[in-house]
Amino acid sequence: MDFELSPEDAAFRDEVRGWLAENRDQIEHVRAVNWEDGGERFERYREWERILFDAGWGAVTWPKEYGGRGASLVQQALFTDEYVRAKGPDRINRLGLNLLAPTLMLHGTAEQREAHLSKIARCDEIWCQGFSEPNAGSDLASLRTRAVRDGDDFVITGQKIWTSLGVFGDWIFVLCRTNPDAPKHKGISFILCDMHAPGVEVRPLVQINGDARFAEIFFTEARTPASNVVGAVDEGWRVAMTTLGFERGTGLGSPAVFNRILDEVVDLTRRSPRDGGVAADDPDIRRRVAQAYIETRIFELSSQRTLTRLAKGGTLGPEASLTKLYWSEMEARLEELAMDVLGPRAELAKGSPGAERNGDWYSEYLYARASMIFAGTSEVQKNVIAQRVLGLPRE
Amino acid sequence: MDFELSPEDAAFRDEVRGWLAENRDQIEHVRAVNWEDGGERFERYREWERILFDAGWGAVTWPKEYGGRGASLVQQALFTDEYVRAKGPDRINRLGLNLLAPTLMLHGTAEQREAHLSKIARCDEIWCQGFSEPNAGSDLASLRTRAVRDGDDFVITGQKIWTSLGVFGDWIFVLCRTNPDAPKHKGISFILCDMHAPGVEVRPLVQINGDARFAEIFFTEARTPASNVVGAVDEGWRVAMTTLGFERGTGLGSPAVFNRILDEVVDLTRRSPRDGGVAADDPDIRRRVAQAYIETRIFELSSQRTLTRLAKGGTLGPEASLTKLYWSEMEARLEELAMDVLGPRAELAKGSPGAERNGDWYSEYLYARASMIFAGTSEVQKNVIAQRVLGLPRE
Amino acid sequence: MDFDFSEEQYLLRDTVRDLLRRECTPKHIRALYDDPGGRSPERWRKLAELGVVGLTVPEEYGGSGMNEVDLVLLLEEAGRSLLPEPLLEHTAVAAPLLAHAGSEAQRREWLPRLSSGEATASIGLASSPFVADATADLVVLERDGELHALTQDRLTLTPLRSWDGTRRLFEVTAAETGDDTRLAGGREPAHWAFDHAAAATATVLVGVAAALLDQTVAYVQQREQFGRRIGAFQAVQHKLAETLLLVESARSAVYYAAYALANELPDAPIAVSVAKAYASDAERRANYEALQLHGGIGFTWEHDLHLWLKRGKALEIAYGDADWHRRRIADWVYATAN
Amino acid sequence: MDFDFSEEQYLLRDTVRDLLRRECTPKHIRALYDDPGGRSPERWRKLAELGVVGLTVPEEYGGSGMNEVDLVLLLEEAGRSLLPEPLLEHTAVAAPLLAHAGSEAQRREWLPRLSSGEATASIGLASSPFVADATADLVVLERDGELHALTQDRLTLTPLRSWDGTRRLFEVTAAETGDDTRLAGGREPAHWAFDHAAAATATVLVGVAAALLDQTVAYVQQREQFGRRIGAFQAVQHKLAETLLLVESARSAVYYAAYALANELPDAPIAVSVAKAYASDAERRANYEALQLHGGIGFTWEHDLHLWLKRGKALEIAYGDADWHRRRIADWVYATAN
Repeated sequence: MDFELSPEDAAFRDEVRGWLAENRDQIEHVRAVNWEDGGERFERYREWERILFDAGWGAVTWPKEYGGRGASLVQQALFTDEYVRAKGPDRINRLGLNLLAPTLMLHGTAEQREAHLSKIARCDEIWCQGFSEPNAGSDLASLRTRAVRDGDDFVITGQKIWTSLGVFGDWIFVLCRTNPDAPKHKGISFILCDMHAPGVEVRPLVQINGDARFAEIFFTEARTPASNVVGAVDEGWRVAMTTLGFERGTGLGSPAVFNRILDEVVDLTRRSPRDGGVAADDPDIRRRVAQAYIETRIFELSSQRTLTRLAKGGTLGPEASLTKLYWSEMEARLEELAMDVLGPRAELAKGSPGAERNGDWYSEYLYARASMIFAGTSEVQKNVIAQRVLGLPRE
Repeated sequence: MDFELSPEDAAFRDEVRGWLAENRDQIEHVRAVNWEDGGERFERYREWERILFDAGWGAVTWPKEYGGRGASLVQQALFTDEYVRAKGPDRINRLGLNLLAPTLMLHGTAEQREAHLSKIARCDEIWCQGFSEPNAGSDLASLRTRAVRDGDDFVITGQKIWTSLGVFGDWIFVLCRTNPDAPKHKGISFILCDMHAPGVEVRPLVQINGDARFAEIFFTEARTPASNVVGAVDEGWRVAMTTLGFERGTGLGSPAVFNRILDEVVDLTRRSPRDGGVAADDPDIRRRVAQAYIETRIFELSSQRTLTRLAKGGTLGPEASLTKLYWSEMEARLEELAMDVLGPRAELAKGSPGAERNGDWYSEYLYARASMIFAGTSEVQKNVIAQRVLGLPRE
Repeated sequence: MDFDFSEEQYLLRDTVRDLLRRECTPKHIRALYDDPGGRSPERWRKLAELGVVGLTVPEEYGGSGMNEVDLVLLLEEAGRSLLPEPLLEHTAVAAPLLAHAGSEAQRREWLPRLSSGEATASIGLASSPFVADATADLVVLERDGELHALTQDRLTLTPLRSWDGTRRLFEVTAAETGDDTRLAGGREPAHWAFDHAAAATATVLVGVAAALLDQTVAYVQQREQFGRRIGAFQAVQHKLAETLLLVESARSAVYYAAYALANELPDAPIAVSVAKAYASDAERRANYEALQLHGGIGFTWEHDLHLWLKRGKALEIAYGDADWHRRRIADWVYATAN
Repeated sequence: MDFDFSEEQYLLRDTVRDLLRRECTPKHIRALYDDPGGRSPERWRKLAELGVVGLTVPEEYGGSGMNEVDLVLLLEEAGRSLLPEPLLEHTAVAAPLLAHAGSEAQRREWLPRLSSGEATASIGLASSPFVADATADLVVLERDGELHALTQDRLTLTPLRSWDGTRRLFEVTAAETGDDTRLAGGREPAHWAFDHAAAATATVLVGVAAALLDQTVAYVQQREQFGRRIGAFQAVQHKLAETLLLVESARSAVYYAAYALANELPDAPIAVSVAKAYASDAERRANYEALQLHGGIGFTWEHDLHLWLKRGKALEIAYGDADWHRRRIADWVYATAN
């Protein structure tokens, strides 16, 4: 057991830190706008991704041939930590970088990797995830979007929902039913599809916080070459489970993000009036801050244990559900604490006088609650843990 | 809405209070020993029941002919409240008084009522409940103890467990399978059996706190007259559900008991050292005391709402599960709070120097946890609430 | 001992419920999200005609002369239907406060108009930095522990925006207060007002929580996943059973708080804190389970669920959150017990 | 960055686990319930032979010269098997404390004997009014913020009884303390001892919680009700999934606390509080679910479950309960953050 960084890792961290410091102005320039507003604002984030890529920070663990620097998982974690501390801009192509790319590295053909990995890293292709459907939420395998073989193509028809970045997407990886006669987990394929192809229509989905971070995607006989199937036809469920493993295990929920939220909450308690003093004096708030410290600290430690396991060649199977369950429930408690610290000011919205951070705390609080739903609800994660980690019977 | 007592109810309460005050010495005399130790100690409690009966307090709501005084439900609640405040001795025949007697009043024959009610009230018959079996806990209807008709008798064979007062019992009401071919809820009968009859064997069951408040009852071809079946043969499940309704709804969990526990806990916080002061100064303890106050107070209020409903001719169906769930979980929190207030002293046991109340707090804490198991586990109550109150589907 | 309502009280509740079911639907609520400052004078007038607006105003001033117990079921309905008009501020607090602590001149000038609905009143206490519906004709404002009844000409309002698009919040400063504006009578008017506001808020929260629970029960009865209705899953059933118990228990607490206030019982402030602490927690739980069990669809603007989620969230915190009220209870327990 | 143990550390853990599986069974534990004062010198000797008893004693004094990280997996096993001997007091606290803060004379006199198992040591800190295994040859006792190493001739013991029949608690008074008994060296010996005791207790709790969880998982796999194994019910599955997550997370915390202590990191006291707060809560949850899911059978003396329930309960509270440690963390957060 050793939490010291090796000389190489320390040097790597210093390099990241130095580079981010040098680019502080650029970072602030990017963060001054909201990519969700689209147009030039989005392009400013894409430009930032290119700057990252050109400096070799776009996808640090990837092989050099695809624009990475072959960094270790520990180094990747160091990069993320520094990036979050430096308030680096949102990574707009995170679905491509964190979900599709590692899936292609495991299950893709050489041609597929060749065709997409560099473009993902350079942000030439913004990727979306086409998994959920209106009637296939927790029960993902009941999906109905179908793809039918026609010559060299698959022809896709159906509807996907909760597609992050949908309105900005160039490509989408879609789970489609390719064999309607097989048992429901069997006849599914994992297919890459150009979103600019005819028959693909995107409608933004307005959320309860007024954002439109998600979209619905309608496929009407959209064509994609059969060479875009990842893994074998009808065996896409296994591929999708790999992707979900990345999503639940390491793709989201970086410790540095929660540490930053905690710091911000602590700062807020020092400034928020409460009972003639500030919230930081309130014993109930202090208890909850302490618990939040405990939980974020343990998340960091557990992530480091996982990292060590992976670095030693271990894999992350259904245990990824423990990670997802932990951070999503922790995030909800953290954001709820922020609400209670703000007290009556919590409800002040964008554009209101007196709204702390222009109302973003409330929006984050709502997103935190969505975190317990997307990428597998807490209930689904508990099912997985009970049945596949503890080995309890399925029915 | 009116929380004032009517003149009659106020007079009733004053009468109870006066009588209990007059009998304070007797109460202390009884409480000086523990009935669970058996023999003369138990008999002292039985004697006390006779004193209650002779003064008309044995079963206040019962008709005069069976030794009651036809009191209303409100008056019964007033009696219990005063009784608990006066630290009245444990009611050793509570299963007869609170479970069997009201069941017989609803489902029994005139002969059965005649034969037993007065004897229950006078404590001439101590009654036990023979429901649970080793393999029929939450799934009560899977019980296997069987009763076979033989001439004018039923012949009972099987095993019951978790029988409160088992070693003291004179009679037991037993759920038996009388038709092994019927669906599991159908072929069950509710049968009264003399525990002194040949073929009935009682073995005390030592619990984790060292007490033997429960027993196992073994029936080996024990005979009981067929006239001892309550309700129709094979239709005992319906009768048993009535009994469970009494047990969950009003038979246990009197608000006065929890109010007294809370008072004792508050007193304990004033005396228990903690961090150089006393526990009452500790903000975390104060928060939990406040929550305990809230919960006990609301239990009292909800009980009064239920009482009003019953007094107006309403019934308590599956809603009884809400009551049981509420008080058992509240009791567990209360007793756990007491443990934490005691701190390191919590673990001191009977006979130890420094043991608060000779270690009884710990024993009560364990019993509180058992409360979430007996009379239907919390899980069973939630199933009932979901399916029979909220109307959610059974499977 | 009768812990129930009278037939008349239930009848009035049913009448109001019917009205609100027709005239205070999610469609009506949504319209306000796009209409800053919007209120429905029409709906308020109808409520006034039913005697609801002036329910707590003494008969001698043209009101119905009813009390907190008569009002409590209606506040629950207000929560259930998300009524945007200031029943809480006007009818539950400001109007009876004026009757309780106003000078004879203040009563005579205002109560008849507040009762008829011709004028509205709101309330701004020190514990809440913002005043809801502060554009009312009369605003009772706390300054240095005292209450003043102020008309708009004495006030400066800064409009704020709430995430709940139907709430109208303002920062309010008073130009001048004096003996003519002070509410001098009655027992500690500021405490009286706070307890009434907290109890009424707890009651509205029970209505919000009940509505969230009902909608969620209905949804899980119909939504299918894994080949069955999700309401058949035990995890779902247990969550909803626990939520029902919380909501039902909160009801006991808010009804009693109303009774204790109506009868000026010595334990009224504590009954109020019991109600607000428990109702806040109960609604928070209902709020969580409602969104969790609706899943993604409940996260869309298009679905109505968020209208309740947001109202509930705002009221959990208003007039003392659960921890604040627990602290008040602890202080009282240790001041009085044994 | 390597958050894992070495092969040697796992090997020693496995060796100890095997020993305890054979020689520290529920039957052995139960025997102590009927034998006040009972300990197994035999088992302690075998642990000494494996180098476990003297694990934390420097090699120059005949020990293994290992540290908190080497010990942490063994303390977890001690919790899992309910080891009654004072591995916590002796090996995790008193012996390394003597090495850390004792005078050269104290070290030379005691460490070789403590290492070989020939003598035992225990610890009595001000935060715990009672001393476990105070009949040890040497008791390190806190008086007025200072620690004194005292032999039995200087002590008066009053035996107490715990609900956990294997615990040997005493009230201890010291006849005389002086310069010769004081532990003077090192950084704040009393704080050092407290942090080591709290971290070790947290670790034992993780072992207890893991054992409770394992037994419960095994039980629900086998117990049938309603025609199926109760482990197939979703409510049961979700409880156990949540408990597993707590226990696994507590493991991360106690392992790091051991590392931070071993390396005398500045955040060691806070790492200890994180571990003790979280492990206490995790064990409490495992304790609740274990009894709840065993149902009645778990409430019988005959079933072994209560042996773990009682040890866990005692340790939840020992060396600061979860709320106490949360307060320490809050004070630290506000003293250092930003």
